[in-house]
Amino acid sequence: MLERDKADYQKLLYWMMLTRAVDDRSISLLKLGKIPGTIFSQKGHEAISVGAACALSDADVVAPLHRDLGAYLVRGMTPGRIFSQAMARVSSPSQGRDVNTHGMGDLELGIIGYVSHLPQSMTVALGAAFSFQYRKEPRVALTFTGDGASSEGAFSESLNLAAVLKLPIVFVLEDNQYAYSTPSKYQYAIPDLVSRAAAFGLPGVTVFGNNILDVQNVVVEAISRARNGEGPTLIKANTMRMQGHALHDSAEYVPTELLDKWRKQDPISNYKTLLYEKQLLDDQTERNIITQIQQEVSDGVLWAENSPYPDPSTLTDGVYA
Amino acid sequence: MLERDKADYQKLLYWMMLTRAVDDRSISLLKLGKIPGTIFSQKGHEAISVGAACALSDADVVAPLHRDLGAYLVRGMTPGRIFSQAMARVSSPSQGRDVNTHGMGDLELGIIGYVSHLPQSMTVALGAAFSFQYRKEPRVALTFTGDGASSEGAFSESLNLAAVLKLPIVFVLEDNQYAYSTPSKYQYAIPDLVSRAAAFGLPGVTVFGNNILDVQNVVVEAISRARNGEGPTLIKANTMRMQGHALHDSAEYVPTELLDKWRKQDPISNYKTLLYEKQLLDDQTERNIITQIQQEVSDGVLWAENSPYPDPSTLTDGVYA
Amino acid sequence: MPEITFLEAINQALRQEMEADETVFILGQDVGVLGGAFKATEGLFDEFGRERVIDTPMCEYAFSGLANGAALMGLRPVVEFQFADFISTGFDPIVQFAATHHYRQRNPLPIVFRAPWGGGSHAGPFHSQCPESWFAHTAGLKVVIPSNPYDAKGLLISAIRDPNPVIFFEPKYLYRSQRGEVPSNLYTVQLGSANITRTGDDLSIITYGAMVSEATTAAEMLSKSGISCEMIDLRTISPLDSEKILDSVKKTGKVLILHEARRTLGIGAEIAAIISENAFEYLDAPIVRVTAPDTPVPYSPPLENAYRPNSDNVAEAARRLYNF
Amino acid sequence: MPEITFLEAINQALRQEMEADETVFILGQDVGVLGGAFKATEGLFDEFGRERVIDTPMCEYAFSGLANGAALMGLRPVVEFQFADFISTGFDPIVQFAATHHYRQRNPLPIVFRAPWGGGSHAGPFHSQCPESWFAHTAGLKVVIPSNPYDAKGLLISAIRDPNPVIFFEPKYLYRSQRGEVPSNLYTVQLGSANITRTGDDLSIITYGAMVSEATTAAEMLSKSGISCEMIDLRTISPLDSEKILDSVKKTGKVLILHEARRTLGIGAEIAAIISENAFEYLDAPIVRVTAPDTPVPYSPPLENAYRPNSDNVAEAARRLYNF
Ligand SMILES: Cc1ncc(C[n+]2csc(CCOP(=O)(O)OP(=O)(O)O)c2C)c(N)n1
Ligand SMILES: Cc1ncc(C[n+]2csc(CCOP(=O)(O)OP(=O)(O)O)c2C)c(N)n1
Ligand SMILES: [Mg+2]
Ligand SMILES: [Mg+2]
Repeated sequence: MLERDKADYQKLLYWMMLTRAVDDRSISLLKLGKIPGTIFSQKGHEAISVGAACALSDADVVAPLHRDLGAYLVRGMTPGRIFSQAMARVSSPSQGRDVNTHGMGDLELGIIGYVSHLPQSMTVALGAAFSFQYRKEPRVALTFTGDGASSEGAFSESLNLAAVLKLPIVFVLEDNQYAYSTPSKYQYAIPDLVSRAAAFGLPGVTVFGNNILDVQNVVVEAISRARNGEGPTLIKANTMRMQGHALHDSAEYVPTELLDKWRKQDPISNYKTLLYEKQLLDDQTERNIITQIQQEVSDGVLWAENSPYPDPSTLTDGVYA
Repeated sequence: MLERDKADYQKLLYWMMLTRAVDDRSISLLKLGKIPGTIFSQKGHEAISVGAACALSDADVVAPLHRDLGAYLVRGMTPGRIFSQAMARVSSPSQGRDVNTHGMGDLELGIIGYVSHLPQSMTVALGAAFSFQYRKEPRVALTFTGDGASSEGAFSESLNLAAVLKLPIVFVLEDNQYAYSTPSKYQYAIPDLVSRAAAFGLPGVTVFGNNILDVQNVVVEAISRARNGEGPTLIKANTMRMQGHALHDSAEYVPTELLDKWRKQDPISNYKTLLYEKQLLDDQTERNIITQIQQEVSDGVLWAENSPYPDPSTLTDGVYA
Repeated sequence: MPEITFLEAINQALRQEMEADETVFILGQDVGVLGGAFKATEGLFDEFGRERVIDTPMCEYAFSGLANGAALMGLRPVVEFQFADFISTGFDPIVQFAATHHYRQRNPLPIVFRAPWGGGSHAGPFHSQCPESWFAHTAGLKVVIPSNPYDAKGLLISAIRDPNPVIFFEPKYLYRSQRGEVPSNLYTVQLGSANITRTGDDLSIITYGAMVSEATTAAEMLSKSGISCEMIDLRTISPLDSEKILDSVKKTGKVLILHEARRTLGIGAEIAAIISENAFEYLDAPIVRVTAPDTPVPYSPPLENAYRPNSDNVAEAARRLYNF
Repeated sequence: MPEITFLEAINQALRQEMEADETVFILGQDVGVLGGAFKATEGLFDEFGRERVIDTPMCEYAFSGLANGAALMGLRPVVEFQFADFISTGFDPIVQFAATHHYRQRNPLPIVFRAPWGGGSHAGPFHSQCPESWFAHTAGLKVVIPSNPYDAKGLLISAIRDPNPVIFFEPKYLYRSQRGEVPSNLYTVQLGSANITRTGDDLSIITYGAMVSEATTAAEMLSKSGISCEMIDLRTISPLDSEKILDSVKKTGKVLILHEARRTLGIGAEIAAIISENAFEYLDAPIVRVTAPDTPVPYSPPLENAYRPNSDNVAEAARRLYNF
């Protein structure tokens, strides 16, 4: 089991709060008309993306999805680069070519960018894991998927291929009960998606996705299995998407009672309470974290806003390597 | 449970023997150079395709695959039409346009032809089942798939969609231990494919695929569930492909001991022995069956050989309806 | 006649055909309660219920295949892909089964695969694609892309009634930005028939989809400089209305083809080939293609604006062509 | 130089590149113990073991995606589709990820997706396809189709070494029917460069793959009637070698394009468009396309023989063109 000191506990809080702050600021930027595209809501998912990413070692690789802002941050992508991606600037990871978290990869940070077609990241992560096995490197690939994407053929093919090749990979399924407007009962006909794991020959673990300590614990364990050559794991993290699918979606199809219930389970405020209870956090430290985050976010926005748009003359550059 | 009289028992034997006779004659025709393409070996699969097809009612629909020659015959496709398809004649179900069992559909017989891309027939059969449900007709769709095709995304998507929509459909998975040259252990990492059913929310049943009575029994049961609105079933029928993948494949990758073991389990000769034991068959009846089959096969070959090739001037006809 | 948006025209076609023919049903992701990502199916769930407006799981392969089977049994499925970009996930059932079935088996296969299509809204490489060439190259499919509300409704009704699989792409850029007069009753616009939206003598502009309005703007600008353009709105991309194309070329002798899709093997390539095979002697100048370049669709506005042809590009190219 | 078959040339390229570069590995269905459905990978499993020659489960989507990830991490996957027809099942990872990755993310993505391709062996609609247009229309992919053993080996080696995803189609009709001299060492044939296999003055025949030998036969027949053909074997379909194409057209003024793929939006369409845009003034006659018709590939020999162009069709069309 993972040992954590006070700083570790606080770091997890810091990353989740940073994730939310970047998300909140992105929403404001969108409303101010500074983001030409849209952005995906992150609220409810912070403990999963941060907890899982914090379980990785530097040499490992992650392929995050559209609810995994936290994973980008933990791996070292700065808020400035994230804002500049949304704001379509040339300084962004895709040089303004890809939208929001899509194509927000940076191999130097061990981040593989995704394409929209869900859950194609699973297959790409398979390949990263394969390359580690091929070269006999003790590295692991981790990727995410959603409850909805579990109905796609690519999901099943990926579990199967990972199990057959015994690849060092961890799949984190973020079960937020909806795929856009489609609730689980119209997506699948089983009580619990985690049973898919056994049907393809890999262990399946369920975790409460709003508890970052639990998330990190199970991911650490799965990673150590993978690193020891014991193959892939599917982790299902239960949560609830607390806003619309993307920012344009008012999500009237979600019953208010459901949201009310989950609002009490906020991954950040609950964790903060826990830290106070266990005396792992005090007012001053919290204020420091908040100040630091505010600074980072403002610096990031400034940096992004000062970054130029791509030059139209570069339009056709780089189609081929 | 299904009640059978003597004639029923004999009919099953007849269909299996006819299947083998058509297969054997096709092999000769191929060797004689009378078939421009190739054909898929059927040996070992007769009890599955015949047993399953005999469980259907006339109004039901079947989407057979490349090992399901028996199902075509049971549904009323004549040996002549089957030979003429292999021999690329205009009198064939595809008018000479499709090869061997591919595209050998005939909706009047309730047969949907397949395309090569495995296991796409599962998705097409979903649609037939959907139409029955839509129109509230008490009809059922049945289709086949292979152990290898179970790794394709289309397999999982189909099980899931069938379960979610609770469609009146039966999937028969013919587990013949190989997908072309690839044995099960490189195809999947679980002890038994039937467990996939539960992972998508439908019942899974295993049956010994070389025992036609068992096959028919489980399929009858699954069909009656489907007809009663209780949804889909996955049936896994265990068998062994007794020849190469197709006729050009010498299948040296299959251990001889495995074949020797399964040779003792021949679905036809074992069934025949059983009928003799239970006095449901006598020498004279068997001779009559053989004679009848020989006649049908010879007539069929003759009919096919006398049928013209398609006229090249028709090449572009019928691209659109 | 009432003025409605492009989106309302689509919605009306679906509703009225479903009322008129109970074999018509809709399936796709979020088409039910949500009414689709763009609200094209809004209200249909309430009117026709879950039996006829089906929110599928995420499985483009299986639900496209389901449509194949349902059509074989006499239903008329209308499949929605959430974006045209996701049609590649359901590619196999369309290009392998649907496209080839009638040729091999002679059963009609009436299906519409529809999707919001094209760029201009800064939605990035995976929500802006124009994949019509993949399907136009695949024998056995019809491909339709309307340019205005009237055609959208009439063509969609024709597509639903057609006995063949039809790929029906809707320029989402026009969904709410374009209004037009649309009869409130059921009517059809014939598939396979291009529309001469403007007659002229100096050159022919051949285009479709959202580019029709760019071309119209350009033609108006050009007419002020005394350049008279004939304009062809293809409406059906496959099969192409070669007759109208060739007639126009024979009249004007100069051709400009305009599309939002990538250049290489875009529809313009086939049109250029047809013309240079069949109207060679009538050509007075090189055939000009104004298209997007051979890149993915970039997100950033300055890039996407440079990527996507506009009326200025058209006017400029047309002037050069006129002066050739 | 030793004479070997087309198939042996492929096999040699794979073996020698795997010996030279340990990041190269092979994956696909039945590529291991069986050595592939056509034996292109024969012996490689014995030499390199299961680590580098991987029999995958049946999952074109996942194994193509795996190749994407492995290439990102610096390996050089060579993916085999059992037939080119099955590349549509792995379509998404190729056209959405592989094709766009460098444009969006600037990492090299060295992958070869190879497959036995084309017709002529009465294998029916699903084992005879020529799907190159789907990929040539998709920006970011290279598409290569060799016509002879020498090029096959040299182009495959170049494809493996290229930092981009390459679709590599092998005319299976030639696998055993065509022999040629092939150096036993490692050598490359440059991607993107067409081959003028015959110089001539009267007309240009532009083709690729198995049709090159039909064109050669035709050119020989024609030369006996005093018609001198220039012949271009494209070798790389995307990006096209426009320069060599245009140079030849400028010389001869008459163009015949020949391919085994369907007509509409086949590669011939793009070539015709490029020529009619860029060498219009040099053309002395309509551009002629000799291609398969817009149908699935039929099985029956009389149909398939009518479907697939041959030297007689070429010669006849060339004569008409010559006499224009
Ligand atoms: C193949 C494919 N089809 C459709 C979409 C459009 N789409 C984007 S996100 C989404 C819902 C995803 O649901 P889920 O996997 O549960 O993830 P969540 O958004 O809930 O985190 C859909 C349908 C897509 N991205 N990919
Ligand atoms: C999508 C797809 N990929 C590859 C093939 C080529 N192929 C034809 S049959 C076959 C093996 C099928 O194995 P299985 O499903 O076990 O059925 P079996 O042939 O053993 O009855 C393969 C790989 C195919 N038909 N479809
Ligand atoms: Mg979800
Ligand atoms: Mg098998």
